[in-house]
Amino acid sequence: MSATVNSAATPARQPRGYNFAFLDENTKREIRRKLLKAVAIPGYQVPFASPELPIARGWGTGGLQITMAIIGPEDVLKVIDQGCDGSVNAVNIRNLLVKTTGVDTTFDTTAASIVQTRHRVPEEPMRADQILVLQVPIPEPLRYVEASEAKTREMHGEMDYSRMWVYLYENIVQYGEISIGARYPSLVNRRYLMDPSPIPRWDVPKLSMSPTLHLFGAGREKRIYAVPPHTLVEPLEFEDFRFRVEEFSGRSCLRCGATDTYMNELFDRVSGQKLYACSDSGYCDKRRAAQERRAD
Amino acid sequence: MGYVAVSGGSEAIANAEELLTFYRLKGGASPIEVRQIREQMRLAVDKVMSEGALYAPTIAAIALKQAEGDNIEASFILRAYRATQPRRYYSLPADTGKMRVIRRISAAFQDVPGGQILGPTRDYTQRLVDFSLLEESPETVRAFFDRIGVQTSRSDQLPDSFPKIIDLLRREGLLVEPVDRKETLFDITRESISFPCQRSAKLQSLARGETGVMMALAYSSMRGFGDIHPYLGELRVGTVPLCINHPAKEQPVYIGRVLVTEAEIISEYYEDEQGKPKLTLGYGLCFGHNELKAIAMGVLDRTMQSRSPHKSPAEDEEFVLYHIDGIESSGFSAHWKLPHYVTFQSTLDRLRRTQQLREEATASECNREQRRDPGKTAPGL
Amino acid sequence: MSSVLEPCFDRVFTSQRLFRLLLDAMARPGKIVPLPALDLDPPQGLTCFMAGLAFTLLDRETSFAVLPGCEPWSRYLLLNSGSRAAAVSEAEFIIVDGQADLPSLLDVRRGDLLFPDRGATLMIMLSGIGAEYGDIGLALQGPGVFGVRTVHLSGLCPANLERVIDLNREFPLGVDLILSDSRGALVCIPRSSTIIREVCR
Amino acid sequence: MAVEQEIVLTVRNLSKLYGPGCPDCLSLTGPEAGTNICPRCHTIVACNGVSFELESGEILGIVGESGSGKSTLVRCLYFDEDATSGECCFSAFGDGRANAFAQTSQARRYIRNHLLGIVYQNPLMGIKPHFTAGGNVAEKLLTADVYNVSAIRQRAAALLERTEVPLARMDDFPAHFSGGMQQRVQIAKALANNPPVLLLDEVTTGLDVSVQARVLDLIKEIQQDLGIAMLVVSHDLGVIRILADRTAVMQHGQVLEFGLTDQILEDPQHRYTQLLVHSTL
Repeated sequence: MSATVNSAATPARQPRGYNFAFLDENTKREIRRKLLKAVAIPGYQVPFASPELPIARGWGTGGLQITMAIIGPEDVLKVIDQGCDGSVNAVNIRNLLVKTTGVDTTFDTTAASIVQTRHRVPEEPMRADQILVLQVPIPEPLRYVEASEAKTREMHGEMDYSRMWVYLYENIVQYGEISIGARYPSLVNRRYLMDPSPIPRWDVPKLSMSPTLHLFGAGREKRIYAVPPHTLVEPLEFEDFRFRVEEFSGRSCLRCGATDTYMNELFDRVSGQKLYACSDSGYCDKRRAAQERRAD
Repeated sequence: MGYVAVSGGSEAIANAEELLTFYRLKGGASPIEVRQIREQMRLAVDKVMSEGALYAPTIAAIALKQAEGDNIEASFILRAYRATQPRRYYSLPADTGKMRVIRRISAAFQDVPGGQILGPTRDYTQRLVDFSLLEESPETVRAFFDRIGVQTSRSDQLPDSFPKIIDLLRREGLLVEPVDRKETLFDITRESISFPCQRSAKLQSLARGETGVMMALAYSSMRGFGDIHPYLGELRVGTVPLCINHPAKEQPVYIGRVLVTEAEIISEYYEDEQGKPKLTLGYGLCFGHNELKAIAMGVLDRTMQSRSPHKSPAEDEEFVLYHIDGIESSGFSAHWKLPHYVTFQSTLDRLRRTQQLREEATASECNREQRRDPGKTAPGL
Repeated sequence: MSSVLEPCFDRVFTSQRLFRLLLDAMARPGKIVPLPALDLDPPQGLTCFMAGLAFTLLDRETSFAVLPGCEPWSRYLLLNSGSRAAAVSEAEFIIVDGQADLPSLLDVRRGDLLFPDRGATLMIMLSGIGAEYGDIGLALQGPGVFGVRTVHLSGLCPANLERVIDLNREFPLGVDLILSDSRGALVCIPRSSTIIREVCR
Repeated sequence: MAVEQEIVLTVRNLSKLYGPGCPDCLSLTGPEAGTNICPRCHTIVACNGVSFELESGEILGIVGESGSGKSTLVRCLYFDEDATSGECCFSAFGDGRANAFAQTSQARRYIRNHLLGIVYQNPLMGIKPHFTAGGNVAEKLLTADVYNVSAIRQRAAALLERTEVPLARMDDFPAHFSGGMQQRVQIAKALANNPPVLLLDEVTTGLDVSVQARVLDLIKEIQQDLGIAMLVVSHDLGVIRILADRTAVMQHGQVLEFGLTDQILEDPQHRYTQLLVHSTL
């Protein structure tokens, strides 16, 4: 096989004063062990110790710890928040990771080997050689119907999801439709109900049977879970009340003109007019660059 | 146009950080010394050490300075620092009977062996603003020390150990005996807790809980939501010696003293394992001088032992332990400041759709009949 | 020989690299992932590859089990990872040679429904993994597999395979397999995989 | 004679102990000992070696005073309590040979959802007051893998109609219903998945006499129409007389007498049964 890799091949750019990727090796090993179990039991929430990080609980510490546990010097990293590379929180997380690993970063989804994200799955399809790390605020889908962790753990153990189903049924009785926006409860591998993190419904189908490995980290709640490649992820739905993604028909992105992406609604600072723009800024920029090239 | 979340994120972050420094110093006073904070903001430093879960007075003082006095932020800085420190040893159990006390009181008996030691307390001060502090200077400080005639802490004059009040009660068979659980010690920093939860994990969580929320939960019990009829058996403040087992040494190695506050809450009696009614005990211990936290912890330790089938919040261990951590609750409370454009858009999509269905249903004449026809759902179909 | 300290194993970067290969293999059951060569000096019977994977996963917060007669492995692993040897029924990692008939496999932890992740990880050394090895053919289905993926193994006692299938009879309870051969081929089979035995050539 | 009936549920040697237990618990308790508390270790032997078979479409009555172990028996069969020992096999699970008590909670949940229905004495144990009446019936259907809202609502309406719950109340919360109506919602829910076995625990206790009679009629009708096998537990011989084809008499955790209901009522063999029968006459 390939050449011997033993003796410490410390990359040239490894920063001083910190261990590579901030976490100590014991902490990384624990996360790695838990990641393998998460992959082996798709959708099951594996508890982990989740030590404090220098960014606040609830601000992506779960996703960050996963990235820190898997990242290596050769990786190319993309960090997004709301689909956007330039969001302050994404910048903050990217800075911390770059400072402690020295890895290359990119805004281009297709160029990244690891994408860490909050609230979005990138628009461009991801590949088998990439990993998507999702930051999760509330890992427990059953919290809609049961607040106690001791009880929800039992419900998952027995695959007892009837209360979630009744919640959806009563939603339909009351509103004529299921009212859940993001955090849409989805069944993984026909066994575990999962909170796909607050990605919009638009992104949920992208998790199913994808070639990419998806890792979910909830730092404050101390849980890790995974959707392996080629794994069924089924949003809960009824035969006569289907799961539906967000409606953007008739809308187009004010920047790139796209009509087939998830869009944010925004108001013009001056005129107050309502406008739409792609939430995936990297993809939007790419399309605009292509349009400009064509125009030249 | 404001279509990008924040343009130039890196620059904005750097500027925000500089602005913090600017606001901290713009008043023009000479920079506050860390030593001043450590010594004269003693209770603030203690609270940060306790909630930050690290006994490091100087670093806690730096964190307080850095956080401009924001206690939770300072605790967070200390906790994050703690996470980077190697964990070499676990201390041996500390014997608080060997505490060198600066303050020790019992509310259960008028007089107790060793006596009541009032020590430094604001309990009996009248809360009048002391305007003389405006004029405090090296001269007034010197005059104060000349007047009281000592330069150091008065606790040196007190004995090195005091008998414990609970031991008196135990000797008479009035108080439950400690249970030897023979369980390996849980370490909440190495494993996430699950329920039912080991007592060691409960006490660790409580010891680093946020004072305010612990007080609120304990107070809810005191007011009647799961009342345990507490008495403050004993409250002690002082330093305890800590030892570790060192692999190279046969005897435990003394590593120093830490200041702690300990509260023993004696509470209503119930039948012990032999069926004999006995008083019960709740235990509170935290870093530094923080009496309200120690008392609240003692009360919560006891409320969580409740045998009541209908648990009030303070009796529900999951409710208590999942909500007392100041670092977690502040982080999540603050995270609502992060952009939620995507999820909010998703919610708006649902709301508009629901409103549209309602309007269609209202417009439809047969709406009433539809509601009566159970095969159809109201109001969408 | 049996208690070699391995100061050269890079616990930061080699561990990271090996872990990513493991993660890829676990996420894609049956995929053959080549491991890099490692300059280690493990005791007789333990391959460098398996030793490297063990260093990647084990530390003093975990326990492992080896078979009677493999005590030198225990000393070597303890010395180099800090991980303790434990009974088969207690250990998180079981490190064995697949050739040996192992009735005690049935005692390993399968986890419980509240914490299925407490099921053990079996790290099994085989003599060969790959199409050219024909002793046992396994057709795998389930998460991480597009359709069906077939993997050929040799050096796995058939009784052990039956035991693993029995341990994994009720998902999510069960064990997860990390298999590697003497040439550094790595294959993982998590409990989520359905294993269909194929007729051997 | 009638054709051989299929056996849908077999219970063998079911025992349930509350307490530390000792080797003599089972032999030192029961009707002959006159107690269900072990004199040696003070363990309560709630059920002591109970065995029976339930045939498809029959109603089996279990009668006894409070403390006889009959409700514990039902709770063990619905897996609300873990049986201490014994076996329980459903013809529709594991080829009728797998002991349900030995299964994981995951498998037991499957049995509960697909093969069982229960009606408790206290309706609020069987229904959730914060789900609508329709939602409660829907819950049982959803656990049995019916995922069509229209079908669920039609089925719920039919069942509620059957159990005489006004359809206008279908989308209301049972918390505001009378006890009798809550009980009828519970019965509708228990029937929703057409369970092969329905467990009824003191279903009429606590209801007005007129309501009692209607509920009993309803149960009888349902059994006749749907052919559901039922285990009816009651302290009330009147209820047993109306409903049960065969009856077991329980005392101090054991089955004293077992036979056709008419036989037991007309010609009780055991002295305790004689007392029980005569005291109600």
